[in-house]
Amino acid sequence: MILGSINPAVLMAALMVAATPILLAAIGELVVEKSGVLNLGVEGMMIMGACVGFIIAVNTGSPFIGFIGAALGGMALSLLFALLTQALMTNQVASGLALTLFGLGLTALLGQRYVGITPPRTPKLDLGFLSDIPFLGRALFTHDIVVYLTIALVGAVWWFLKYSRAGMILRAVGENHDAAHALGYHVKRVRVLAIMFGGACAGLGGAYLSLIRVPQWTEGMTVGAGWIALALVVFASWRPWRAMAGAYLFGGIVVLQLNLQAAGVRIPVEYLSMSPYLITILVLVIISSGKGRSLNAPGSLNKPFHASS
Amino acid sequence: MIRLEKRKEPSKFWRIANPFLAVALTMLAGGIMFAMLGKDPFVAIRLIFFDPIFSETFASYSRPQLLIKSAPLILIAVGLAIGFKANVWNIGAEGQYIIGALFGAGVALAFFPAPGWYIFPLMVLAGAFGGFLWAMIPAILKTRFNTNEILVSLLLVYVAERILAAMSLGLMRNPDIAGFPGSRDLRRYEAAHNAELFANTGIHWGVVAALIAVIFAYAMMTRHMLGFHIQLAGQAPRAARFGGVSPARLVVVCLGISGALAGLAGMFEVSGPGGQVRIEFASGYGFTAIIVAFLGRLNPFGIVLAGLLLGLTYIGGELSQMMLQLPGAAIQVFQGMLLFFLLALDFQTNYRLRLTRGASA
Amino acid sequence: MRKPLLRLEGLTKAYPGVLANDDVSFEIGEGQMHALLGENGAGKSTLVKMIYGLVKPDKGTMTLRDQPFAPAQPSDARRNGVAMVFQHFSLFDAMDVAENVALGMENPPPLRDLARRIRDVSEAYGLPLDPTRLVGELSAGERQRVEIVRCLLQDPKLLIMDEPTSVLTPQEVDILFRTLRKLSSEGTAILYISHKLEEIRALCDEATILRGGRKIATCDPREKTARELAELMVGQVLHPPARPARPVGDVVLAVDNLSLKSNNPFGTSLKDISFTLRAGEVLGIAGVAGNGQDELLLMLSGELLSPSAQVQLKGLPVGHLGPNGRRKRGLVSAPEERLGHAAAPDMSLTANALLSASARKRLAKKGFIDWGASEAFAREIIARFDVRTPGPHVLARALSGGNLQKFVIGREIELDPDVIIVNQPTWGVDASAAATIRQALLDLASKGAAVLVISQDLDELLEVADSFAALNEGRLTRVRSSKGLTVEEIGLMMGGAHDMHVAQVASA
Amino acid sequence: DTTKIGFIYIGPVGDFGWTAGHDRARQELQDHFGDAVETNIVENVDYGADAERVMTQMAISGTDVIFAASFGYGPDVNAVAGRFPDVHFQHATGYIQEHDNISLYDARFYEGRAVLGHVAGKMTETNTIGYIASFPIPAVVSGINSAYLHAKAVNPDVNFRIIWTYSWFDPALEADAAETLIEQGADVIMQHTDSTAAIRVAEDAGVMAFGQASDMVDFGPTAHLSAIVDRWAPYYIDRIQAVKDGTWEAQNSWMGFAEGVIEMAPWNDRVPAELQEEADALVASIAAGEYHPFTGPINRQDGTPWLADGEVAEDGALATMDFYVEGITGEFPN
Ligand SMILES: Nc1ncnc2c1ncn2[C@@H]1O[C@H](COP(=O)(O)OP(=O)(O)OP(=O)(O)O)[C@@H](O)[C@H]1O
Ligand SMILES: Nc1ncnc2c1ncn2[C@@H]1O[C@H](COP(=O)(O)OP(=O)(O)OP(=O)(O)O)[C@@H](O)[C@H]1O
Ligand SMILES: [Mg+2]
Ligand SMILES: [Mg+2]
Repeated sequence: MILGSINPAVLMAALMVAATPILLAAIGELVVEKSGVLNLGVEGMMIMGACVGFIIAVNTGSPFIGFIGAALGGMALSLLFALLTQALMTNQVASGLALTLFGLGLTALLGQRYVGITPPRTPKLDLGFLSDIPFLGRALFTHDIVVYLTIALVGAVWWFLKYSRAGMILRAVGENHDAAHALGYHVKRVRVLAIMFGGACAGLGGAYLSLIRVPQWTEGMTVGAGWIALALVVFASWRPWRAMAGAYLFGGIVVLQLNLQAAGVRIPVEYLSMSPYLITILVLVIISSGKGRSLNAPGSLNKPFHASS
Repeated sequence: MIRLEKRKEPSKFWRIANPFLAVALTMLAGGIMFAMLGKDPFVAIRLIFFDPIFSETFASYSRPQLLIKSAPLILIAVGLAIGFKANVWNIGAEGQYIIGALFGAGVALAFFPAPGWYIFPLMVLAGAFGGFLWAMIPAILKTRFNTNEILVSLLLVYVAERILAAMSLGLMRNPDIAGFPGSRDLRRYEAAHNAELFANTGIHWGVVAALIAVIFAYAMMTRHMLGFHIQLAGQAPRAARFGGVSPARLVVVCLGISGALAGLAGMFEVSGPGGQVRIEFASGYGFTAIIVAFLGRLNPFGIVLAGLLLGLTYIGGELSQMMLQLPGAAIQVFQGMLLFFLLALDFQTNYRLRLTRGASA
Repeated sequence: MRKPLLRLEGLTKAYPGVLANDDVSFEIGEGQMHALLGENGAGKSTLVKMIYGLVKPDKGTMTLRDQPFAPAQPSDARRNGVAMVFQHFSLFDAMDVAENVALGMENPPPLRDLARRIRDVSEAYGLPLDPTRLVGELSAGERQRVEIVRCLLQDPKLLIMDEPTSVLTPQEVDILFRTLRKLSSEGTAILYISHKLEEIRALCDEATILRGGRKIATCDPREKTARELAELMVGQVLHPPARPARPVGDVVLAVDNLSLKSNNPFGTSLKDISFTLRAGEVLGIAGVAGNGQDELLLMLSGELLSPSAQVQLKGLPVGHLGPNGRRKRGLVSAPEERLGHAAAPDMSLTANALLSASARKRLAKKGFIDWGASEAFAREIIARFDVRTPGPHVLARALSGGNLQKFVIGREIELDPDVIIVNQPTWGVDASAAATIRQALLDLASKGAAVLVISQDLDELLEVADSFAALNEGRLTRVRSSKGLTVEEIGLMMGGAHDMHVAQVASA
Repeated sequence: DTTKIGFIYIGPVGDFGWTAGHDRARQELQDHFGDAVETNIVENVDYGADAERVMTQMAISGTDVIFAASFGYGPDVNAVAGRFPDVHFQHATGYIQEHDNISLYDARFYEGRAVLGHVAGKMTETNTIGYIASFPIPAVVSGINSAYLHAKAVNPDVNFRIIWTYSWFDPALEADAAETLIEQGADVIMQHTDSTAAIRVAEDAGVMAFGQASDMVDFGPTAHLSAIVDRWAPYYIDRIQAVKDGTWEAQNSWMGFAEGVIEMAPWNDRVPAELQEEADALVASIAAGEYHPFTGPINRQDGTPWLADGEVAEDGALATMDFYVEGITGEFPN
């Protein structure tokens, strides 16, 4: 039947692209949560990156500088969160939500004069013969550089957390901040740095939308990607490669349901369009119904830390 | 050097004074922003904070509107706050709000066009039940499979939104206006209409329900063992178990209460101010209510004030767009600032700023 | 006199409302074993935290090997050869032993080399450790070893130990002492904090005594009796609790062959626990922390459920009942952790009185709380047990440890139970408060209640218990009468199959 | 004297789609009348209580004409209009008219879609046309049908692949949808959603596309063949003039090429001159009323007859259309 018109290589290629913005944001949030902080403002930081990255890319003519600007933009917003939660000890959940509201408003204001402008083009990476390999070439080697850098970033974060001393300290701070403090580690400093990294990643994820995926600027253009990124972190039980698998799974379901629709498969569209969320919930249930500790949540996640000495 | 020092007991003074200080600081920072946008900051702030309540032109209309706008926020936030106190994080009130509305409207549409005094009460029950059911999904997954309730409740919002779209286009579509999405206008169906109880006061059943919920929540949290257990579970989960609280039951109770209240809010909205089931029916009340709950410090009466304050900035924001051509985004930024200041100043309740000599460890 | 290693001069540190250290000066010589004594809150931990760079003194100076010494942070101290084992473990459950060790070192070698060195050093000192295991899965004794090995790997010149023995069996203590003596002979000075005075007398050659943040005396502990040391600390004369003879009644609590999986992934599961408890009897259960004490208390209090017939209260099966169900039938308990388990830190004493008393004292009617009655009950506890606090409105966390413990135990005693189960009733509590609490438990027993005391403090158990058993890795030994029992014998019961025992034999 | 005019928008003026189209018209209106009018906007107004409140406050503050620019404001417009009989209400794409101070206006987008279908049918080489649709409402459904019928008329082998996004605006999803359609063989993309994402994807993939509501050529200079551009300005100016002249009356206007409310964006050079002429002729004949895009014989998807030979669809049927015509594969949503 018409299902034959769905090409798996293309599906793979499409899902890698669809997954990249949420994966970028998720890998940043993963590091933030590993340090023991829950920042629900991912959506706000993403839209900030999308907006700032776009503005800078348009004004400099360089998507590369745009991405740097996006990282800085996301980071700037995350610093606000850091100030509130780390210095002023505000509630992390509320501060994160406020960050999202604020980010959405601020970017709508900043980006007003950039609606309807085309950003400079980000070239696709020319991988030469690799992209000519049957199936794999189309599936894996036809993307822009950010897709590959994102995978590299996942690997780097994995290595950082598992093998580097700084990563070990970050995990220690997230696992038990009192003990880390007693050993002389600067809990807040580590957390602020992690929050900034998370902000930068979310910003990059947003910019991927506004500079490559879409590419244009319109207010509210992230439409919930930040929330999906948050879900991915738990989904991944705070493990980088699993976050990537989760992002690809989610991206895959989104792309697949579009393919099924386009192929005219007789499943009601309403149900197809809610399937990414339902399947994510289902996988969450399967993952978390395992043993308690396998969830791997950082021990001090979302707990305030105040050194009393 | 300045550092924070935890107070032995929270400061009562700052608890009261902070909101005022925060509003003042927001006026200052927002005023600067408005001035930068080329608008008169004094006029803008007057439009946002004073005109809806005091201006001759608008007040008589806006004051009741304030209740209409704030009632669902308060109703939802009261329920959420109960859960938050117990560390049960229902982030998906928006979804429960939608499903509550669908259940309520479903009852009405099933009876249409029959008259009957019992229809509206049935709708109320159905609305609460719908929200409750939708909240039971994360609750049961949490207690049975230890699945994170934040995520499940959140993801279910997207599912609910799609169910809402499907209902508006399909099952609940108004058969008299073929083709257009959206159900019958419940405001035109006497027996199902959540009308103003006293003309031009803004008071409809949703406002009454919010009031009752606030009082009930307050009584429960301060006078009843259940409220005591909820607070206990939030502050010291092990002590709660020692006190005989079953964590699983508490998850179900908290999600159930917040879901039912969110469902009620949806039902009162769809049968009153909202008027009909339609694709765009949900407009973020469930998310805004989270902020209202925290601004109200999870205290029912605090939530009333927070809900009214936020409602005021919405209505005032519209006025300032209309009268001063302020961009809608500027209002959003302004609201964001207000939240930040309220949260940031809150540290004074629990901490004391202290100047110390030299650096500290 | 030995060559001085560290000299403290006029160290002062104030916290809001407390002068934690007030003009403290003394000296530690190279290779010296120096004890720091004082009751709870005397300022011992604060003092050593200043040496370790965690807390900055308000006033005063330190000199290390004739050089001014002012560590801004622990890494400065570590670089200068100061190492510390903390009173509350500074370990990370979800990380493995090697990582935990690396986190406490200045320039750790790559993890693989470190793992080998951990094996080598830990075996050389008779403290065997597997570097790949998750710390959360270790027993308390093993966790202590991680802390010690972490210090040893840094070749410390000064090793600070803040109450290291409270979680060790006597045999483990022996091994620790041997390690410390060896270190001392190699020239490492040791600053040793403990409430166990006999230990101090066996180990240390000099002792500094603090009271209320001030130095009271420096003496040679071997020349004083434990009683004299204690009275120096407390500043008053102490009386051991009276223990009148009393008749023993019927069996009120019976546990039958109970096995229970811990609800905590890092906890200990109970295996085949059986015992009976009679009215008027005080049963002492000894054991090193982490051998199932918490689970035993949870299982008896009703926080963990079991097949109903396996726990019988006054002949009725209660295994399926939760805490309030058991309270109504006369069984009450006081868990070890005061703040957070027995009491909610951020709630008032009134609310904390309500916490466990609502069922037995009828403080709630149809679920509605009678706050007046609750407050009256809290006042009653405060008055009867001499809890030092401005009033029942005060938050639990604002009370000192000893006072909160008096409040918590007092609350349960006031419920007039038939059976009371307490875990570590005087842990971290100073001598006079401890005496009050023990006396109250004995008084309750003489009124006919059955009392079960779980404790790591053997002196305490010998003081109060009529009969005796020990917990080891979730198994309970046979119950035997405490008459004629010696500390050595108890130690062997506690040690059981503990591998420390094996290690001791191996290294001997 | 100054006429005070209020606009309420469902989206932000920066959406580059529906709301932007109305705001463009507002600016033209302002430019046309200069100081003689004062225009105010409130954006992002949800249906229901919010809309009712905003319109009421506009009315209270002395607004003479209110433009409510989304069909969902229907009940709210009628409620407010009843209370303020002196205020003139202009409701876009609405269908409820209970007071004589309400005018309804809408555009015959299906006329434009007919032209797009014609061009697409001729231009496609793969005979596959991708269609990104928002919600299955009559305006969207009639657009799909119209485009299909006219593509089919010139190219019997053509087939349509349709993706429903269930949102008006989700750039990333629209981009994914476009990509999917292209991968499934579509070489022409049409959209009835508001973002420009699909055009850009088409440009990158080297296929053709049509813009939506605005001329979107900047987003895909090669791909963009044309677009149906919404031009409400002539109507708005007309209506305000009527208010000023005192001749305003309640109407129900459904306007198309004839009234200039929709128009085609300039043709891309890659559309052959011949085809451009054909298309322009089609526009002209529709504008002149000589040709109606829904002229029988037309069957429903299931093969049952809908319009007999030569029969022309009635406006009522078009305004409530909820089925695919024969030949479209895929299931109709619901
Ligand atoms: N961070 C702090 N903030 C305020 N007060 C503190 C702090 N740390 C310690 N204190 C107070 O300083 C005093 C000394 O405390 P310290 O911990 O040094 O006592 P300690 O002798 O180690 O007692 P223990 O035997 O219970 O371990 C106590 O009154 C304590 O309450
Ligand atoms: N973090 C803190 N902030 C403010 N005050 C504190 C803090 N910790 C302790 N205190 C105060 O310091 C005093 C001493 O506390 P601590 O727990 O050290 O008592 P203590 O001297 O050890 O008493 P006890 O012998 O009964 O255990 C208490 O009155 C307590 O209110
Ligand atoms: Mg103490
Ligand atoms: Mg201490």
